[in-house]
Amino acid sequence: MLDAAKTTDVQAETLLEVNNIEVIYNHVILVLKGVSLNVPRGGITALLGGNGAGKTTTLKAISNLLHSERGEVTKGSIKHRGEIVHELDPAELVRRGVIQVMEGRHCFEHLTVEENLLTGYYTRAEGKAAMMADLEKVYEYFPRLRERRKSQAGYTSGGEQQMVAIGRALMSKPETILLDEPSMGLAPQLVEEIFGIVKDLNEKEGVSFLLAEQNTNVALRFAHYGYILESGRVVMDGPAAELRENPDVKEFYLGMSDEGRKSFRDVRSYRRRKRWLS
Amino acid sequence: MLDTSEGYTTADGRKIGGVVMEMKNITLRFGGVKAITDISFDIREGEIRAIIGPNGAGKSSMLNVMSGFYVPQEGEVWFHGKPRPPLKPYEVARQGIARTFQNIALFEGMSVLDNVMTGRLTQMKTGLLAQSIWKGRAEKEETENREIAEKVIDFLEIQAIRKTPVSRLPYGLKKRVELARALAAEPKLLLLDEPMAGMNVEEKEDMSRFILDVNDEFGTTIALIEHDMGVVMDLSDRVVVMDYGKKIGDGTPDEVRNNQEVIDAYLGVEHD
Amino acid sequence: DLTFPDLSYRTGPYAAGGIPFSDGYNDYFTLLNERDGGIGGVKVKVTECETGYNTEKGVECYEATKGDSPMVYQPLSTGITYQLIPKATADGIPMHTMGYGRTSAKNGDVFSNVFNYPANYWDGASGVVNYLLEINDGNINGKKLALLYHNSAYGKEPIRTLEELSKKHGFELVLLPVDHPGQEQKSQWLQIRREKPDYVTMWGWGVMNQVAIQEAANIRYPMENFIGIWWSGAEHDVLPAGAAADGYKAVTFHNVGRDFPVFDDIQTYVIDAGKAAGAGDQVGNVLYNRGMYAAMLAAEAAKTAQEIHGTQDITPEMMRDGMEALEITEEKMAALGMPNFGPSFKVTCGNHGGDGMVGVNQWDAETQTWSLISDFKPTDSEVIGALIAEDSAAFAAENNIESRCK
Amino acid sequence: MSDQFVFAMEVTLNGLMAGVLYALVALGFVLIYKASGIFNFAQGVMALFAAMTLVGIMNGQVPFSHLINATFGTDLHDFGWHLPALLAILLTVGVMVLLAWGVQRFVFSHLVGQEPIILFMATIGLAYFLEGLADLMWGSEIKTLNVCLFGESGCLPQGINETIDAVTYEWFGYGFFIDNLDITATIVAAVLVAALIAFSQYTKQGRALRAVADDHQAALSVGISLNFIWILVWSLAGFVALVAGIMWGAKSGVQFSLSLIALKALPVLMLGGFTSIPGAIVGGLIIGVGEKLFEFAIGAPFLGGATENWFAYVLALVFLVFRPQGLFGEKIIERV
Amino acid sequence: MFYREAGDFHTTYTSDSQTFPIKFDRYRYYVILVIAFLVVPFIINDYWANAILLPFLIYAIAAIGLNILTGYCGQVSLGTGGFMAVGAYACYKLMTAFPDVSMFIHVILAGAITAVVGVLFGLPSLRIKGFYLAVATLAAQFFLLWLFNKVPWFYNYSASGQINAPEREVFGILITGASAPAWATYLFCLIFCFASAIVARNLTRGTVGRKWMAIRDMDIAAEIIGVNPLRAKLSAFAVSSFFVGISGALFFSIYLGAVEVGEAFSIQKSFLVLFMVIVGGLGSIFGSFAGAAFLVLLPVALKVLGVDMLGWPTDIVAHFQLVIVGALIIFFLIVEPHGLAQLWRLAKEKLRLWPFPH
Ligand SMILES: Nc1ncnc2c1ncn2[C@@H]1O[C@H](COP(=O)(O)OP(=O)(O)OP(=O)(O)O)[C@@H](O)[C@H]1O
Ligand SMILES: Nc1ncnc2c1ncn2[C@@H]1O[C@H](COP(=O)(O)OP(=O)(O)OP(=O)(O)O)[C@@H](O)[C@H]1O
Ligand SMILES: [Mg+2]
Ligand SMILES: [Mg+2]
Repeated sequence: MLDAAKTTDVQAETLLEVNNIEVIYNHVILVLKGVSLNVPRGGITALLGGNGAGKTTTLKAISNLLHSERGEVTKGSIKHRGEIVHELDPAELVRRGVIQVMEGRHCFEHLTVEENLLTGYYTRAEGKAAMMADLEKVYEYFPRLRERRKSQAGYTSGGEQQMVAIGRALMSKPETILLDEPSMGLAPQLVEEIFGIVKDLNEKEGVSFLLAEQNTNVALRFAHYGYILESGRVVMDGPAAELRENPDVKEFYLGMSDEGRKSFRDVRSYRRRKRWLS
Repeated sequence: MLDTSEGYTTADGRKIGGVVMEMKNITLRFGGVKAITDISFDIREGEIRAIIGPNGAGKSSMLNVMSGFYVPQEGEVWFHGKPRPPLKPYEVARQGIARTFQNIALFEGMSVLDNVMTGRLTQMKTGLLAQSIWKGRAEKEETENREIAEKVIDFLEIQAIRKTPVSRLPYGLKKRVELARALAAEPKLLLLDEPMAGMNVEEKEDMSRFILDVNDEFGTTIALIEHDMGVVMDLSDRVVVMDYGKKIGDGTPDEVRNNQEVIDAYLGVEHD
Repeated sequence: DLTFPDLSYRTGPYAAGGIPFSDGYNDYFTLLNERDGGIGGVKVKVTECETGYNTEKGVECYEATKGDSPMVYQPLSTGITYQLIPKATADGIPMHTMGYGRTSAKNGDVFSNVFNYPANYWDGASGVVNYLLEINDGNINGKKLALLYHNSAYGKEPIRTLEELSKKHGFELVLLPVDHPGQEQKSQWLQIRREKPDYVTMWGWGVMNQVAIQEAANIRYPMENFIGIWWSGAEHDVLPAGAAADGYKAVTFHNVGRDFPVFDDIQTYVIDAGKAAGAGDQVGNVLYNRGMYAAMLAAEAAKTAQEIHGTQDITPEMMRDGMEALEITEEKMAALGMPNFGPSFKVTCGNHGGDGMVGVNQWDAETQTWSLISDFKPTDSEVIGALIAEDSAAFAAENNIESRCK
Repeated sequence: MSDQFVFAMEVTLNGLMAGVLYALVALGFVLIYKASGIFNFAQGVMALFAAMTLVGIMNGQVPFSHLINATFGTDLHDFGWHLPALLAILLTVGVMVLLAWGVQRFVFSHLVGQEPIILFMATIGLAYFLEGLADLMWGSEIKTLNVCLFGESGCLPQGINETIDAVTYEWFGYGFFIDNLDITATIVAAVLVAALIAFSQYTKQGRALRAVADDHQAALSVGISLNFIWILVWSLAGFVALVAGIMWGAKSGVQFSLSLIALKALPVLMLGGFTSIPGAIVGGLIIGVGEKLFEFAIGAPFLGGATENWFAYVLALVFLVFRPQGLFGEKIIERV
Repeated sequence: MFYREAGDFHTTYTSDSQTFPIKFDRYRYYVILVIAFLVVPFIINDYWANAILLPFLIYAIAAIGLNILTGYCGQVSLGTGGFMAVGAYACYKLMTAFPDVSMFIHVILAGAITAVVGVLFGLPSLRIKGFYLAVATLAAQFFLLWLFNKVPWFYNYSASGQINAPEREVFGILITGASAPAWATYLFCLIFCFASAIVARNLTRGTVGRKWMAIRDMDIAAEIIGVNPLRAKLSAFAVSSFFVGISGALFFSIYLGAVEVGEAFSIQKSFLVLFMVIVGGLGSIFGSFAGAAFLVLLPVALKVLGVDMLGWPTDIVAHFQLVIVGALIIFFLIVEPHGLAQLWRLAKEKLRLWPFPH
């Protein structure tokens, strides 16, 4: 396990800065009601929260993918290295080193696994050799993909598609990765593996991560800093280690009571959910 | 090893009955890819049967075989003690098998209520003419089935979003609506493909509660694919483990948990 | 004012034909207004309405204009004509369908409000055969005539007549339908190559004309043996094929070129005065002349009506009477500055279609002009008359129309 | 050899030629569909627009002259120059690129991620718009198109090919008819197809193109600029439209009906598959030969003729029943 | 707060699933009905009937029909023109064969015959999907047109190949032919239009409608939860063709009175009705009306504005008409891709919140 305190002590440069943004879908549905967060260079920042809390929306707001969902940022600002970016073309952001791995995989169905990975190289122009080398690297991370490289991505299993999506993002040699629910649908071993890769990239190559996760358990184990989102607002934030010890987080997000881990069999009764704010 | 030939009693004292569905030597290939190799296992009345295994092991494919969407090249599916002839998926559905999907397959253009009502389709019988007039038979049937759908909606606590188009729902709620749609069919056998993917612990707890309650109150037999070992171990009565299309383990959660092959292929070291 | 609606089509697939016709129609009335102060001293108002050759828009135009006491409708489309025949009749407004529309409307006994003088489709078909007889010294027995036609009601019009005539004169008839729009006619022209007909006649419209003439040139079919109906014989039909179209022929019921005094007047009073309906570049073109001719016939009918009823402000009903009493003579045409521009004829209660005089035009690619190579000659009234009687009788029976001419 | 057989051979050859002409139109559809999943209803109108622009530029017509004259009472018609064809073609390509940019900027950049039917609808709007615009700009009369690339002698040849006529007469005692224009079209089509295949298979833009077709959002997320890709393919499609417009317009003159050639391309697309460039060619050939032979053998003698229009569609339908994605189309992925 | 739905509570499922669950909507709807049935017939004239209201009502029926197939069941069809032709010719044959039978029956039978033809051409839909199916339905379009043009039996061997609607009555009132009074033709079409809308609404809110929508949204999943895709698709083809057939019959017998198949029911007609459905909103009955109104009224309105009010030359106006209609279609799509109906829904949602932004 990581020592979270180490990175939070040092005042690292802020890569992404989200200032009090408000997001509206379809001109009527207000989803984010003032979310602020920072992604420091070299850090793994986790964005936690229940269903519909607005994690995906936050990530999409950052990577400028909201437009195609008929959503827009109506208030606040998003800065990358101090520059306002929310008017940019999403492709431009990728060129600047920020890439998103979308929730639900979004592979190019008709392209083969390998072609899918190669599309990740689109923004780079370092020649074929570098491309092959990076491809090789991805295959090392995900040997399963090497086996399936020639099959159409549409026919691979859910987990394989998740690997493709992450591998594809790695091909662009990003500086910051926005990772939306990487663990969803993955076998436990693979979850560990993927988080291992995240940690590896973070430590060895200095890639920064903003990580939206439901799997709070794992996320807090690997992240340095965490934000907890509830219905479009940040309700709590702090170094991951502190959050892990917070009793509310423990109860609602880690599924632990005072006696340790609860069994899923024992939750047959109704219970009121405690809200921090809102 | 638990002897299941005559039915058995679970750890929490539920009585498990005879075999509902039995997979006999199923082999499924897609071109060169062998998704399932010679797998056999059974599902018994009233039990919660989990299927686990690494990604791409063939779990979803197995579920698709059960629900008639894939036709295996070899092997037979026995249902209620008889070999099931190759049926169209909708015919399988009419025999009382309902399911949810790994990649949510809701009808995005419809409201939650309509989606749940589609679960009742197999039970609704009025013809085109009666429906075009509406008053009378069609309306009565609609109302009756609506009541059942509403019950399911209440049961899954999604009343508040009844009229919302599903395309606007967050992932977790969609999963719940999918479960509602499957339950509305009042199935004898319920197949769930990763019902708790993308949920946090609290929501998983909710989901677990629903699954247990369904099993408990309606005696529905459930087959379940899930990657969260906590859930699987807590909920299921028996577990099938698949790897690379082969069965590598089958038994109670405890048996499976301690099976070395399973640990190597799937579980890895435990953390909590 | 006397209102003459102009259901034109300056857009859509047939715009190339609609524009010159409408220009001619408008310009002639403008000329009357500018030079003569209108018809019998009453100014003429032309209300143009765009139909795009589309029946529904035609109906809309009709309904929109029928309230301002329109003198006569020229629907300019066979489809719209069929639409309007019962409507206009019920509303007491006359219609003039010159060289198109419902052929049997010639029988004024049944079609009280529809006029199709001076010639109709069946005259056209007969005119083609007459011309063949003329150049073959009266004998076309054993010759082969191919009819290349737009596969629609319009294109099928001449078939009955030609079949009758082929029985009568002993020539063989080959039918070659072309589907709308007619961009692709390889099959038909390969068939013509195989069948080697002595003559090809064409009932085409729109792009079909241009393609047919080009294809004829491509297979080197002798152009002088290729004869179109008057809707397949305008400048824009032959121009795309360039020099290869030289010698192509088309039947006609009016004269061509701008060698008539009336055009000098149009030039001075209309075009030079900046009052032309279009760009002013169509004067003398086949369809421009046809439009102008139609306007002239309408104006003359209006004058006749004014005489009959002794009032200058005539109603549509009076106009109808004027049309039914219309008489066009050599002298009248000459006085109008259009000597020998069209045949002379006389409309009667029983005959709304004139005498069906048809001439033949030929295209000279060098000078880019059409010229009349065979004068207006009568058509086979025996064959046509029988067909008209048959068809109009059926219509009368269907609609309970009683004979009104004594 | 029997006459019928020789005739059938001639019909087949001409069917192949007609097929190439259909394929030229179909190619434009394929390009856009492949790159964006958009079924571009406006392709036919684009051919019309391109051809009209070419003629207008060649003849030095003043654009919008009719409108200007009507509003300001001026009397403008043309600039009084005649541009060489090659220059005019280059300028027209420029106009088509501009159009592509406009289409992207004002239409499709606002519709990223929408369902195919919505995008289809937008192209319908575009078709209306372009048709009106073309008429406003250049007028709706028929215009004669005569492209002479290399001086007077290098004009697009039309009419029967004498060599083939003579040679086949030697062999069969019946000279075959092959149109020179069709031969030119075949050569042009072959070059075009080879170039397009090379582009989509061997370049990274080609891969990006296919990625975009699958999932707009995901393509954006990996840094593929939809703007760029779409302007690129719409420009390419505009160019293909221009080529088709020239070939078809040479025969019939440039006029409104040119936009209807799209209808001849649809069965070709269906049969070849919406996403395949080779499919467009093969589909075109099959449709061309099929409909001509049917008309020759059955349609004309037994059914009264003019069967080609529906037969092309029925033929394509029959193929589709066996291969629902067309001969070369990408397999429709059906999974749950 | 202009638009309110609060205060409307439903105590039964029946009342909740009625056509207009919100009281405000219901009243507005009654007002429109009263005007349409009781006011308009007294003030209608020939121009309004023949140039605007008849085409609007008839196209609305066709659009409802196509909307069922395309909007609800997701099967894009470009054969509407052909199916309208079937309705028209069936009606013509019936009218001439049984002159004494009421037009109501003829029109309904024409619809039924079209439904059968529709099912026949719907068969390939089991295997062919999406735009491929759309293009495949063109086969129906072209084949049917060819057939009606080629076989003289269909047009009773008339010399011109046109079909003309003879004068026919309903309850002693003339409703076809030139002398039929405007109010009668209008009411006749209105009744059909109203009934079509009601039937379509009933079908789409019930089981059949949900089956169609399930097939549209995800056909595989639909099949797995128990929808028989063949039956669902064919029933959509049947119902859709039924309405389209009725509209074709009315189009011919009441509105135009004379029809030539290649012109009146050409492929342009198929496109026009499809445009109506998409512009109006796929999967919305209201959208069918909105789309029909949009595409019937807009050109007329633009013409009146350009020619009659501004006095521009007709051709320039016609060209501008194309430009403007095209631009408007694109504009609406950008504002709201799901058609006028969705635009209306969103407007209501906003009004409900007004004056508060969210
Ligand atoms: N395209 C959209 N149109 C309208 N509402 C939307 C849209 N996308 C998301 N929403 C709404 O925004 C809210 C936040 O959704 P979001 O997807 O950001 O949540 P999330 O935190 O990522 O949830 P999950 O963990 O389930 O993925 C949800 O209530 C959802 O209904
Ligand atoms: N229709 C198909 N065509 C080709 N290959 C397929 C098809 N369906 C599944 N496969 C392949 O079969 C294998 C098993 O897939 P399946 O979806 O059953 O895995 P899974 O166990 O559900 O995995 P996961 O946990 O990742 O969902 C995979 O390698 C997949 O690529
Ligand atoms: Mg999310
Ligand atoms: Mg799976």
